Amino acid sequence: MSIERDNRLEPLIFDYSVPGRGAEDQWPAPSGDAAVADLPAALCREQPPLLPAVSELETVRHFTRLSQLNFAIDTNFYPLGSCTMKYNPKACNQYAMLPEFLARHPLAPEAQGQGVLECLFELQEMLKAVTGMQAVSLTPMAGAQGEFAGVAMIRAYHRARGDLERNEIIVPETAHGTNPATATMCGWVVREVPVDAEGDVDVAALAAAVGPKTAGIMLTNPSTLGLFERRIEAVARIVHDAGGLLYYDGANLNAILGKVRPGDMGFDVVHVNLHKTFSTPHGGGGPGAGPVGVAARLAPFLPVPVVARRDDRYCWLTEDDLPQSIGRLSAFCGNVGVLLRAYIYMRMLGRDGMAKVGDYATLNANYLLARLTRAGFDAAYPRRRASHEFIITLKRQARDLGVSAMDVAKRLLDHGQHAPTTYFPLLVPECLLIEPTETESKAALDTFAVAMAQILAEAAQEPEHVTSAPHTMPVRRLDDVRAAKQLDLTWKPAP
Amino acid sequence: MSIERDNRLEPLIFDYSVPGRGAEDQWPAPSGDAAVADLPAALCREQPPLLPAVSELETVRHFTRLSQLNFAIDTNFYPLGSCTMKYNPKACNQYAMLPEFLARHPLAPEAQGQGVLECLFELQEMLKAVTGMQAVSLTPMAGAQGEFAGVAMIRAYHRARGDLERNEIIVPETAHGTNPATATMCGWVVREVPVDAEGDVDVAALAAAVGPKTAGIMLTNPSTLGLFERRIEAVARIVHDAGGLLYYDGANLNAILGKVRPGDMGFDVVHVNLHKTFSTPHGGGGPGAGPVGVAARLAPFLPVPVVARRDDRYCWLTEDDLPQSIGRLSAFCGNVGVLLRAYIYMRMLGRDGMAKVGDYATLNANYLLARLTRAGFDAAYPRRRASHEFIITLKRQARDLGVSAMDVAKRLLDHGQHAPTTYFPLLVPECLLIEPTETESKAALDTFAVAMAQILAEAAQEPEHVTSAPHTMPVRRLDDVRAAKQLDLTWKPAP
Amino acid sequence: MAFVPHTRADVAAMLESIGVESIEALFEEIPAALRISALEGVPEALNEMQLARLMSARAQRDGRHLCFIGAGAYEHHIPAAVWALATRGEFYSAYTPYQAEASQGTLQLLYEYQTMMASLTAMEVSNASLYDGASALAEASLMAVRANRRSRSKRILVPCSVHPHYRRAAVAIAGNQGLAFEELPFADDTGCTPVAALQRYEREDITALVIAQPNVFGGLEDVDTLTDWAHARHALVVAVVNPVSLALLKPPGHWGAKGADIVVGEGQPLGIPLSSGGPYFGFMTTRLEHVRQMPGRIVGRTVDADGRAGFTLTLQAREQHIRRGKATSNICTNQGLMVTAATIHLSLMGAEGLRRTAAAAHARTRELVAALTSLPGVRRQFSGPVFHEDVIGLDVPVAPVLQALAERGIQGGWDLHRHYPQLGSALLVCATETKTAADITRYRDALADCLRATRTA
Amino acid sequence: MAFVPHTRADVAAMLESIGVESIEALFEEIPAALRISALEGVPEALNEMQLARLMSARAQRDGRHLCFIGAGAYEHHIPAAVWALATRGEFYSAYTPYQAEASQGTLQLLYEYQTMMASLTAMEVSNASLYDGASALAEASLMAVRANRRSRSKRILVPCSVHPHYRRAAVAIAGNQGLAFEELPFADDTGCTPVAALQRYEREDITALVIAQPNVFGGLEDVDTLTDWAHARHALVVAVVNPVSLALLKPPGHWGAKGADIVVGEGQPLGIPLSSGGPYFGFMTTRLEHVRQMPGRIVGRTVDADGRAGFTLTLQAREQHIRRGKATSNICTNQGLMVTAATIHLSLMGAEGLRRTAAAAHARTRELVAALTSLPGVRRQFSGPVFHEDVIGLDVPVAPVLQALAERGIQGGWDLHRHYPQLGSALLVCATETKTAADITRYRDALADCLRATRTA
Ligand SMILES: Cc1ncc(COP(=O)(O)O)c(C=O)c1O
Ligand SMILES: Cc1ncc(COP(=O)(O)O)c(C=O)c1O
Repeated sequence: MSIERDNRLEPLIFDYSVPGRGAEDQWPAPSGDAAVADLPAALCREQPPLLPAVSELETVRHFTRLSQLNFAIDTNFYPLGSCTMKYNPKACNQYAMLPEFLARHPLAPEAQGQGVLECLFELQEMLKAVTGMQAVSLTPMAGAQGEFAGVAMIRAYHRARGDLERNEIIVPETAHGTNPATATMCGWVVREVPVDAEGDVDVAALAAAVGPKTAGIMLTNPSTLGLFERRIEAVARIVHDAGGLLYYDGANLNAILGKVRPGDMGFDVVHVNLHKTFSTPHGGGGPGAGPVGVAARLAPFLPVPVVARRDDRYCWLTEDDLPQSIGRLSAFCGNVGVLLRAYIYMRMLGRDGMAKVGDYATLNANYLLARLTRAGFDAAYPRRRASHEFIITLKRQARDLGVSAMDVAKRLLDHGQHAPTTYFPLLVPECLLIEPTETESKAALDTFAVAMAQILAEAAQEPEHVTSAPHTMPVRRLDDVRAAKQLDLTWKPAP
Repeated sequence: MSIERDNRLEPLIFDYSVPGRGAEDQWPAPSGDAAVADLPAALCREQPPLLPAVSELETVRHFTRLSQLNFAIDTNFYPLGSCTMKYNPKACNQYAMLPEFLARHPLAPEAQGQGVLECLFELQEMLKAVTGMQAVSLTPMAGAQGEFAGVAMIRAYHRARGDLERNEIIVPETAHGTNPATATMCGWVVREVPVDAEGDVDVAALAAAVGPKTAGIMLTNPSTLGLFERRIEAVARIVHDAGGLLYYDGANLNAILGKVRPGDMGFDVVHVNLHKTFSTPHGGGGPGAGPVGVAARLAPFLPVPVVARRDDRYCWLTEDDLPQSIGRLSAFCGNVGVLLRAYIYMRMLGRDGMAKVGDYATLNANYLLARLTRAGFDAAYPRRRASHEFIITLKRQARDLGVSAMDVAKRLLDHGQHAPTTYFPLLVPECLLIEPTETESKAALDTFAVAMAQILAEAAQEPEHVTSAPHTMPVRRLDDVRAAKQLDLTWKPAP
Repeated sequence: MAFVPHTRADVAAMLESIGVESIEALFEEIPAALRISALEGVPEALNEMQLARLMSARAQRDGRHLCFIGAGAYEHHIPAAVWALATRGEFYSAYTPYQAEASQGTLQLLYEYQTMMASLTAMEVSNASLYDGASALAEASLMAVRANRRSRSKRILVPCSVHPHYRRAAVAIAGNQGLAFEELPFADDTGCTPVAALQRYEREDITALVIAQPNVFGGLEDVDTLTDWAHARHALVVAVVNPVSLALLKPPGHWGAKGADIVVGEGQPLGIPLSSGGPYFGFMTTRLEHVRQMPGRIVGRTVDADGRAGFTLTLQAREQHIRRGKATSNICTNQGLMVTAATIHLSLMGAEGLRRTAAAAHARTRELVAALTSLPGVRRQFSGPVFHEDVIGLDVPVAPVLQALAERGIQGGWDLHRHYPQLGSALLVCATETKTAADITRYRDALADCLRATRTA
Repeated sequence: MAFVPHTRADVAAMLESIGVESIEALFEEIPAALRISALEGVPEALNEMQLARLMSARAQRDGRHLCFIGAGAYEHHIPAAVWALATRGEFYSAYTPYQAEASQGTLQLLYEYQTMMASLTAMEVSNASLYDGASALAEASLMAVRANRRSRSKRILVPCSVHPHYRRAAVAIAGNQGLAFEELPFADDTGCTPVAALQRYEREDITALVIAQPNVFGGLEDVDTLTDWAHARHALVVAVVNPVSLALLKPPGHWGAKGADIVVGEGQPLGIPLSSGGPYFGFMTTRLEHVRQMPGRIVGRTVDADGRAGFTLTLQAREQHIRRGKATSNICTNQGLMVTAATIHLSLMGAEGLRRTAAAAHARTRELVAALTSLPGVRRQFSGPVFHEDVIGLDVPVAPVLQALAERGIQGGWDLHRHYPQLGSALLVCATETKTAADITRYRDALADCLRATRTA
């Protein structure tokens, strides 16, 4: 097995580096020392940076080989809960990367960007339709920044009304980590409310928590438990009655696309994760885009710039046009290339396709849940319908067999299945949050269910084989503790 | 190991197929039966073809996974002799695939193709410069078709002069299989001449072979033995004196690029393998391009079309302009997209880069030969300089250790090295024809040499491990005999 | 430059290991008189940035136009996934899968391709590609001579309704081996090959009959009758077909009582961009009994040492690298990457997508023809059904009209005058599924304009 | 549509397995009153063919122009290899490498990236990206507040010569946590921050000083003096730098006696297309002592169960998914794919390529400025050295001139009027290595033309 692993592992790019080598075809001709002689010596660099000196072939080969060490949607089923790992259509990438789009400078004249602005304007309109909101800004660069824009608008709203007391944001205990982190970032005090045994927000606790200090609540629905918050109307009433606003974390919009809209549920502000619901690439960690939609009363506070149409011309509105705006969240106008990808995807889905997304994401989740429960796994909320995702808990297996959720996750890799999200939400012990998405076939779900069943059998018969998994990846299980203790964050040349 | 292999293997695309499924976004809207009602029923298809019914994600995943089962230049050292597996620059692909180039119809007006025609014209000019010939046609679609064009022009030339006796083409016994095959295809009788112990053509035998029936000779220089034909001037003289013409098989041009030109060696007609010397992709078996260059006396016979410039306008010359042409070898004008890639590559190399190709291809081959001989391998022609490639023979190892050239080739795969060409040229027993190309680094050659040395050691100690190799590929050694005996050439659905 | 990774130190170490002083010394065996010092005719190098700008400028000069030309190369929708996958380095930069164990990706793909093409044409076996449709016809003719043991004449009947470029390529490639291509006329009214044209060959030794469906005019030949006629006389039938049309039209394997014997065609419509004419690929399928006469590579499924299924090149004894002068063809490098793209394309299309494409192209062409012939002085040249091309007769010369259309951004079709002067002013037009009603109207209006201008000029 | 692979039979089997009658039944928990029936505001679906045509038309409408705008986003040569590799499905369609063993490709790449960025900035550690340069400045400010234990003021000094968009983003993002951004004026003659401007803060509690090098005017600040001033007062130094400039300019780690403490900037110049403003990426490096205050993901090298080296996300206790409300930032999804591209880009450039790029951009900008200021009424606004941007003063309003240039296909620069009205008619211009002498001449001639036209109008 050693030669096998050796062949799959790839040295560092620095290991290929030899002084004097380089991909010269990529470099401009040397300018000569005279060209930079006007730069004061005191402001100049003395030692060149430690960048690899490698040929173009070495670069191509290195990164091609590295890429092959990844699981990805394009290679494996990837049911990472809360992340909506659906198919990323190749068309979205190809047509967002047309040469004219790529070459356009963000500060180029609007007259020389009517094509891209028209796409963005129509994207804003579609997002309004999809969320049931009245106005949209596309600038937030990921979900967390969308959240930030949302709670910052809530702040600006209260401030604008002279309501300066409110300093608390309520967050259910199941919330994604970005929600409390965002609230803090925005200067709010975070107040957690519990969920009940069935996974719904504890309405009584919520009623007790709200008051004159309540700025608003951050909620995702379906929640991170994969459950539709059934008492959403009551929640909205309680918060609104207390003078607070409702913020919708759109990370789970995929579940309800075309079925129910945050605006209709009573939310005042929404962000949408385009890299989830609208299938822009996850890119090994991004880029995303987190446009925000708002009810009319929050529209003056939208982050700038926003695209407007004036007499068939499209233009950007800035701080000058929206003086109450919470301001700019990026140097230019957010992740335009990501927005174009989402635009393309949404145009290809169209009205009917959107409804299909919600339908089949939900069907797939409930089917896989049914199969897994039948195979002997415990649903965290067995009496509830799954939304687009669901949780199983391995508490019983951990206790009886000594096999943890992490062990099962690692062993899944050996079966060619990317692991679900592990240990989130924190509320459920030994949990796996499983989100198949609508683009996976029944056969793919069946294969996953079979792998899970096999692992369960193995856990009973040969638990060490599970607890020491993975066995077939390029590396075996990695030592995270050592990683954090003996920090090795950059390569250093041998002295 | 079984789960490991299972994960890497990929089912057939048909295994994913389920009636009713499909990548609908790729289809036009249905036209309805009325749209085709005018087609006579007797001319219509009754049963739909057996094409997979799969989703776009399944398609993407399937072919992505399949691709990962290949060794390629982008992933591994690939010293396949005679094939010049050098780096294929990404720029060549990107700029040959600009949307305007891809969308242009071959029969579109020349006025709407001046950009592409200018590239092709300049490519013709550069090929003339590189080969030392007087005129070039770009249409042949691979080396073998270039050969065909070459010998067909020789035929047309003799015929045009009323010289109808000549019906023999001379070919050295070391020639690539396409040479005799081409000669036959062109209606010639093939006459083989031997090479001497040092690998040069046996001049005496050649002198004896030529005569009034001699139409010409097909030669590559350096030869397929990786040796420069030292007596090329004598060879040319003998053939010319006998009234024959010399055809140059350009598959090995990489070795001498910028050093010596076929035209100067006395050749009358040349083909160039753009997919070898000029780095257009090998594509898992093609497409290639095999432009032909000729001395002035053969120019009237060039295959059409040919690009010409007339008053700063570029146009195609056809049969009407070149009435003595051997004709058309393709429906349109050959593999234009491949020609564009070669054009880009040649412009990026430029005059000096071309000379570097010959230099470093030769340096790499001689260095690797030196390392391998030192490691205990036998050069087939130990007293000769290698050109861009060289042969080692494992005759001794086969006899002493029972390990064949094929075994070594297969074991190399386990080391992450693509095997050299095996058992060609037929003349040398148990041979490996090794062509590193100029784009590989010394480190890559060293790694290969180390792997070879290890295999040699292993062959002595543990020969079964070599003879049963490969062990780490997705499949183990395949049964070729069964493949040819129990023909299974298409998948059939279970009855 | 030259993508050479060597450093000075590398070179020094390598020369020392070889035992020479300089790289120059490695060329000592080349006669000094032959050596050149520089390649004068080659310009100085451009770096990639300069190159990118040059190529972008040239591409923009060529521009994008509304194209109604067909004649053997067709504008179809190509899914973005096709080339995103086909240009992956593992496909793009691999070569012929000589080392099967390290090339299962390409090999399995080819096996899938063979299956698809065999089924599309209703034949039993397929090769892994030839260069293009025209050269494939030449190869099929040579193959027919080898396969038809009952014929010695090497006479191949080829209707004039077969694409003239195909006929010329067949002669150029196969003519030198003594094959005689004899032309059959087409009927004035239909543009198709009348069975009557065959009467004079009734009692002759004919090796093969070529049948193009659709023919170069877009028209549909009476394939059953022609096939049966040939078989009755022990001639083989070589079918030349458009692969997209086969989603609608009877596949050659079902022509007549026994089906065609060898099927070839241009693979371009299956996901390959127009690209000024190539690279495309030729496909070829046949019956199992003829497989050993087939040119080109073939992939077979077999088992490995553990008994697992795997794929490998097979029947290589037909090929030049084994059989040399006696091989079925000289072809070596084929059009692998194009076949990779086509296999992906066919997977995305499936039978239903391909059928919709064919039907839409058929419908669009009929709409186009109806729109154009609604203009005065414009008529259909032939009667009878067509697939997705048709011949339009004008009452003025075609060339100036085409040029006027081009100036309006419309590429109006292929002028048939050069190859079929007997048709007068005839224009071959094509509309695939890529054309909209608005495109067709735009063409019609522009044509009306140009005709008016030409007539008054 | 919707890329859903389900057949009717699949759906039936799945519903049966779940034990419900219809998909609709799966939504029974949603209050009926909230349900909608259709998304009126969303248009009907386009298939990919229609979509392709729509997008191509829009792209062509935007066209291609000769661009001399910089101001935070720069046109550089991007090797074809960069995006050919970065868009490989294994990079493009993977997510944050939560399962390290199945994500070694992304993880190792990020480790290589961290190494490159740390070295480029001469700092010890790097994160794996933030959203963009502007938001990175906001994050750096927040980080400085956490990291500077000796300061309680949360006051951050920011020169007005820092890009106005960056300053606004910093306020918008970090302002709500009580950070006070106080602006430092720039010198009229140089456009740089004079040390004199700092005098009034001599005895104040300042948390951090921001220094942009080059500044928004392209000018070079006296980074050593400013850095030492800050450190002498226990303020941290937050550097905002252009990564390409660092091939020529002193890296922040070497500013003054001790070096900057936190370095951020816009990664776009490292292989990321302009794309109307994004996606780009923000980079951040710092000293090891501050690593636990750093926001964003970090990759570490460790060993596996066999003792082999491998890579994994580390120090996750800083992050929101562990620390929630106490995390160093709310960032989760970052700009991974952009960093993938940048890492490939930096590998191809190496130190020498990056230096040549920087030097060429510097030289081209000087040539441009020389050419433009050779025209009457055109002058340099500031004295002093610049990197690859400069401010041009005109004697007529900038906006109509820019518009006239645009009509000639030239994007002439960024009008500074809105953010710096005190400068009068000032235009920020930039020429990178992508511009040729001919381009510069074309700009100069067009400007001469436009100025003439404006003056006579
Ligand atoms: C429920 C939930 N909320 C918020 C986020 C944050 O989104 P992003 O990662 O785009 O910042 C995520 C995803 O990671 C999420 O799953
Ligand atoms: C020496 C030699 N001649 C001719 C050829 C034929 O070229 P092609 O494969 O392009 O037809 C080859 C390569 O395969 C070759 O190596």
